[in-house]
Amino acid sequence: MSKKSYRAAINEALRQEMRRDPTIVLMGEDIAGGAGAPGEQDAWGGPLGVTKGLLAEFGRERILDTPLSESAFIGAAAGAAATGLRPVAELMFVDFMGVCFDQIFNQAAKFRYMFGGRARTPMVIRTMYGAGLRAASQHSQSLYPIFTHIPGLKVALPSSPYEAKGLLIAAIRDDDPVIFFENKMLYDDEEEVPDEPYAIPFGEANLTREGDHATIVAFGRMVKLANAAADRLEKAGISCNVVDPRTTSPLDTGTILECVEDTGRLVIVDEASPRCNMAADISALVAQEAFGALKAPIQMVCPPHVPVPFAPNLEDLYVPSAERIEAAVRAVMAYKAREAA
Amino acid sequence: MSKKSYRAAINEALRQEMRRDPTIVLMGEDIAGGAGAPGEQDAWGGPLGVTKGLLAEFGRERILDTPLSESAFIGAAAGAAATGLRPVAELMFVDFMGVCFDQIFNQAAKFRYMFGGRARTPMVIRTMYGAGLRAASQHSQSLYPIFTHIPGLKVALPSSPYEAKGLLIAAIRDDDPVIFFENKMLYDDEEEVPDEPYAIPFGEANLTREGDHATIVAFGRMVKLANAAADRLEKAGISCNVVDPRTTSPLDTGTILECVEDTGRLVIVDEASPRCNMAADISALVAQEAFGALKAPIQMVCPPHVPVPFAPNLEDLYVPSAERIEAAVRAVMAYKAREAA
Amino acid sequence: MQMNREDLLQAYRRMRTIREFEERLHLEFATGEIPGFVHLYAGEEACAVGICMQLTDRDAIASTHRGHGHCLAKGVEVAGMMNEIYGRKSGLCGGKGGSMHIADLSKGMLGANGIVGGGPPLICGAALTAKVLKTGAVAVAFFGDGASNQGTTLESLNLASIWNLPAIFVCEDNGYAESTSSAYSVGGSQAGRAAGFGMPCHEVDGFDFFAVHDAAATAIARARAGEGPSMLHVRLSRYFGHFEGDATTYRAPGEVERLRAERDCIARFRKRVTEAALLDDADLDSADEAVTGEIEHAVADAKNAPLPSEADLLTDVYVAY
Amino acid sequence: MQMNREDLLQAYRRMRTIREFEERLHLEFATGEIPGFVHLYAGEEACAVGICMQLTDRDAIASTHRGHGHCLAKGVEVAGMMNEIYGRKSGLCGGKGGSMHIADLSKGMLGANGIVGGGPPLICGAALTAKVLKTGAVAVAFFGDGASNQGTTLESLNLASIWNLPAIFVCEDNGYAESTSSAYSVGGSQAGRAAGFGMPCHEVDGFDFFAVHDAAATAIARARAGEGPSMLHVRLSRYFGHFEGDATTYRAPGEVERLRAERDCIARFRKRVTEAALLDDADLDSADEAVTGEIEHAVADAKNAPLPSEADLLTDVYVAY
Ligand SMILES: Cc1ncc(C[n+]2csc(CCOP(=O)(O)OP(=O)(O)O)c2C)c(N)n1
Ligand SMILES: Cc1ncc(C[n+]2csc(CCOP(=O)(O)OP(=O)(O)O)c2C)c(N)n1
Ligand SMILES: [Mg+2]
Ligand SMILES: [Mg+2]
Repeated sequence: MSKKSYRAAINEALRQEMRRDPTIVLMGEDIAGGAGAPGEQDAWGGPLGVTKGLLAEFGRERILDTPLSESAFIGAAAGAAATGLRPVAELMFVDFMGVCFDQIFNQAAKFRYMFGGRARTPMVIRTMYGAGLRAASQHSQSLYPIFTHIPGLKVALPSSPYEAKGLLIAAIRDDDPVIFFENKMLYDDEEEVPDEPYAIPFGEANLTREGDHATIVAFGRMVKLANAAADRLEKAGISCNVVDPRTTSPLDTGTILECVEDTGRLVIVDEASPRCNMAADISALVAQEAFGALKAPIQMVCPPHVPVPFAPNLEDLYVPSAERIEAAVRAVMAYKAREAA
Repeated sequence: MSKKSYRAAINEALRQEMRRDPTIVLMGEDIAGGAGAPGEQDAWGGPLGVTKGLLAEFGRERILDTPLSESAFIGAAAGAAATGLRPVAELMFVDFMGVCFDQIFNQAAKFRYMFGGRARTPMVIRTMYGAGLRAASQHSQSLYPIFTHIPGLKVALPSSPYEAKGLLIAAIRDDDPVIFFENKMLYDDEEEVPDEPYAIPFGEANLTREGDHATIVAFGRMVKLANAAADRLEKAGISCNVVDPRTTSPLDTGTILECVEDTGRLVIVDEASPRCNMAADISALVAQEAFGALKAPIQMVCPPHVPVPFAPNLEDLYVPSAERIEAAVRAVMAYKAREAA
Repeated sequence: MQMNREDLLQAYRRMRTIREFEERLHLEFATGEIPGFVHLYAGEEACAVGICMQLTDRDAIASTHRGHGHCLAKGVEVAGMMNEIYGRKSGLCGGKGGSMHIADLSKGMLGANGIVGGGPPLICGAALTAKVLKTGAVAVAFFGDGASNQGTTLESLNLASIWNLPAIFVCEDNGYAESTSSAYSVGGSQAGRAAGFGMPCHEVDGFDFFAVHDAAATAIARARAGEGPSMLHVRLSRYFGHFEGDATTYRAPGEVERLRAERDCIARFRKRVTEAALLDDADLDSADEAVTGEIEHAVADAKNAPLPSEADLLTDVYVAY
Repeated sequence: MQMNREDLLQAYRRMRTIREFEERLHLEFATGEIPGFVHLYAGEEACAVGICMQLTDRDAIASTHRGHGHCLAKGVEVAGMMNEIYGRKSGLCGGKGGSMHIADLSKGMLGANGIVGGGPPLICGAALTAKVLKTGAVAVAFFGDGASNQGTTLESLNLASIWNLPAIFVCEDNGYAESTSSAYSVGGSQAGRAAGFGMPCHEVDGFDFFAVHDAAATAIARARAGEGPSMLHVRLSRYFGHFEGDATTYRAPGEVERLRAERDCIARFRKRVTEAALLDDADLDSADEAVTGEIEHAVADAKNAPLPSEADLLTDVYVAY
């Protein structure tokens, strides 16, 4: 056990799994870096250094730098997965899905069903998402609702270094295609992470905090903000459950519904665009399945329905904040007050 | 006024608008058909004959058959729209979006915002969606939630011939990119459609039927099924509002919320995959904004979270049916009974 | 390249099986009993068979919407296919895939594909598996002239080239993508594109089984030797419409009849092997008879086979969920 | 092709403006005041300027993530750009786009683009507008060696070819896509690909302004005459990292220094025009001075300009909603 960054935790998961299983290969743009160049090999380890150092151990046979051809190499990952490898492909920013989505949602995701259960597609697509890096509208999106919409895909959103290592190992060992969403603002976060490999099962939410008054469900980086808001609320005598579902598909509906049954009040925090997103998905689940337990309207804390702006001051307004989460919890609490009045 | 099919209504809208505005061009695969071939020109008019006959009037300068290169020609539509044309591109099946989504969601949809309001992108993408044609998992999807998720896109779902003509004319005249979803099972439906051009404004729901007991919100082809269910329920003394939002983006939240305020019971019918779909979106809207009016859990009638199966008997089970809608309405009505008991 | 008697008979039988399968589906489709879209391969048999008969079950192929011929050539079973096309539980995909999604991974057949240009990236992956695991296998992507304009296809040519993959890209150029002629839609040439991405291209007369066979042999040998990918540009013709129901008014009057009469790949094969006394008419006639019986049987069987059960709707989405 | 004195001075001034703009951003970025990703064009100036100075505001260009040079060459204003890069309300895009999304449609500049390969399809559209509305305009897509492997780019070459569009595809081959060399990532050759899609390609030394200018003149004339698209394969080099912050360890030691010393496009231009007595050093020195002042002013201005207001977050998503 030692302190590791989110970046290091991901790197360690890849390294340990690759040691264990020789059929695992990595592919992506500059995931080593320097291919064919006169200077340093492994020059980048991806644009944010996440895969740095793996080349030395596994060589260019298993760490495959690709041309700028996402359809070809993400599709190659799918074809390799169907024929005996276990590829982990990197789609550098999830914003780039638009040039290769077919290979993900019509090919990899559907093989098993359309081939009558006779295919297995054990592949992982690691990708970076989220706002905050002042990277503007084509490098800051949180497109997991789109992938969650597609039957046949699994979607993981690690919210911390510990989660990142365990969920990535689970993703790699999974026999279905998994889209693994790394939040770009978390790479430097550190926490205690076991040195040995461990897998965190998909579809089991993490109740990061327990409370009596309200339930906050949050995804990815938003879990941190939700806990910050809960800290402040605690001081004001409002205690919250904070649920990190970890995977949006499969979704641990049981834990969410139980928490709502207990607290009767729900706030959902989603960094994705507000229409047809995970906040809506969970809201709908609860409004159908735990309606009787609800004591107040469900509050969704999401960005506005606009592209991610470049200007830092606008981007900071765009992303849900601990303040907005706190205000939403206060609003669901206030509803009770009004009722009682 | 005369009886026209959905197909003919769309064709007429295109023809009338092209006569009015010389900057409108059509592009797509086989939208005329026979390009470069020795036999008939205009051999297809699209695979289902929707654009048939336009070539004779407008010529190959304005009816542009394309190679099988969706990224290039959908992107060309975006580039043409930004520079002075008003293109209507056909993406034959919406299932093919995966090979060209970038040009739609990162380019066309974002021009205006990321260029600070100094761009206009008046383009329409006509596309075919929905199950029922035994076309299996790559030709039967209803992917409008994905497009609705994207800020900058507008999304229309005409539910009948009258709607198709009016909404398409509105789409063509709109200065923003519009994704126009034609349900493949509706092309042969007929109803009275005015001969002259008319536009149905976006963001104004059509209350296709009024009732006191429950509200049904349904999209596209599902509007017909919702009305069939409402007919049957009427006979059993249960009267329903049936709301056709017409466009999912912009969404007429006002009409939906009013109807829920009136009836207190809501059923949403969505042909799209159940996770992060329009049923969830509207459910969430209501659970946040009209919670106090709700007398029963919101019921969603959707397909299961599986790809669309080929076998006709399975496909028929997959698509929401009038029976399932009826059962859902009875369930929200029964909830009241239980409460009272 | 020399072929022995057994191989020749096998080639003939496979081509005839495809022809009979497709001609029969053409008739059956007209009765309305076959659901969905069906794209027939009749006329193009020499291509699929000339290539696939040189492959083993470890070698992979990716097919297209026009996939029956590739399946049969790769050794996929007639009965399982026919049942699938009729949407029966006993179909190869349990009735969930249909004509456009028949696959049999145990035979190295990675699936027909409803997405034009869907296959080439997958084949880069199958070839990568062969390379990484050093299985000695090759992987073949079939794609049409229409698909040759799809970015997925073009990217795959480059990826296979720079990764030096044991892959073969077979452009089945039947002159049309739906109703659009390749003369209109294809800028430049297939061979020029192959060269542009750094791989050799063989121009092949797809009506001539032996021409296909020889070009494929060269490309397969090159791939197996680790020397990298090749393209085969095969000119051929489909006898039926794009899909069943297509009136094919875009074709020249008599175009298909002339090709059937003058260039048919099966007739030409038969003429050549009998004239060279490699096989005799009796051998071939009895193959014909066997094929007719097999297809007849498969159709009758499929028509009476049970449908998927309601529970099947929800299975096979995930391995575990 | 002959260029008059005024044009030469204009070309020099534009190249110098780009150089100064980028060198200054390099310094300013290091202070931490510039948000986000910044990709500098320094070293490649002859390409953007040699081409764009032959275009009018009606002619369209589509740019890349490395877009400052294309903007400035196309006549986009320094101040508006600098303000945008600093995320100010007075920026060309109101601060909503930033370095990767600067556009000025009034100047025919359709935008920098954060998506590699995003521009070529758009340029097919701009060229189509010119063709349908018979404006006589041309449209130019700039794209990198990395982008040349993207399906969107490849499809666009074909579309422009078969539609005979007045389009020009400029492959700015600086040898790297991020840290990956084009020697590794590009199978075949750019010229081979152009030929494969049926268009001519000019191989151009991108350090030589006049070589770029002449090749562009030919391609533009061809496009304006309705004779169809061309490719320019321009070899050049970027002086800074892929983005600011890149340590460029993948490059050979001294690679950039040598290029700067021996082949720099601006130094070469200066030498040539002064040796030929077309311009004298005094002209050029005073241009240098003017440019320095302009950039200095723009930076100071941008640093003090007001930020967007909270309300701006929600505007400009739709024309009407
Ligand atoms: C991405 C995509 N675009 C369009 C289609 C519709 N479509 C199906 S087959 C076809 C023509 C294919 O032509 P070609 O590749 O030449 O194959 P052929 O049918 O001639 O065998 C088209 C346009 C599709 N299935 N997928
Ligand atoms: C579709 C897509 N894939 C990957 C990236 C990440 N990326 C940004 S620039 C770049 C390299 C581009 O190289 P090249 O086209 O040669 O242009 P250069 O940077 O050399 O000017 C990459 C991989 C992206 N922005 N878009
Ligand atoms: Mg074809
Ligand atoms: Mg480059």
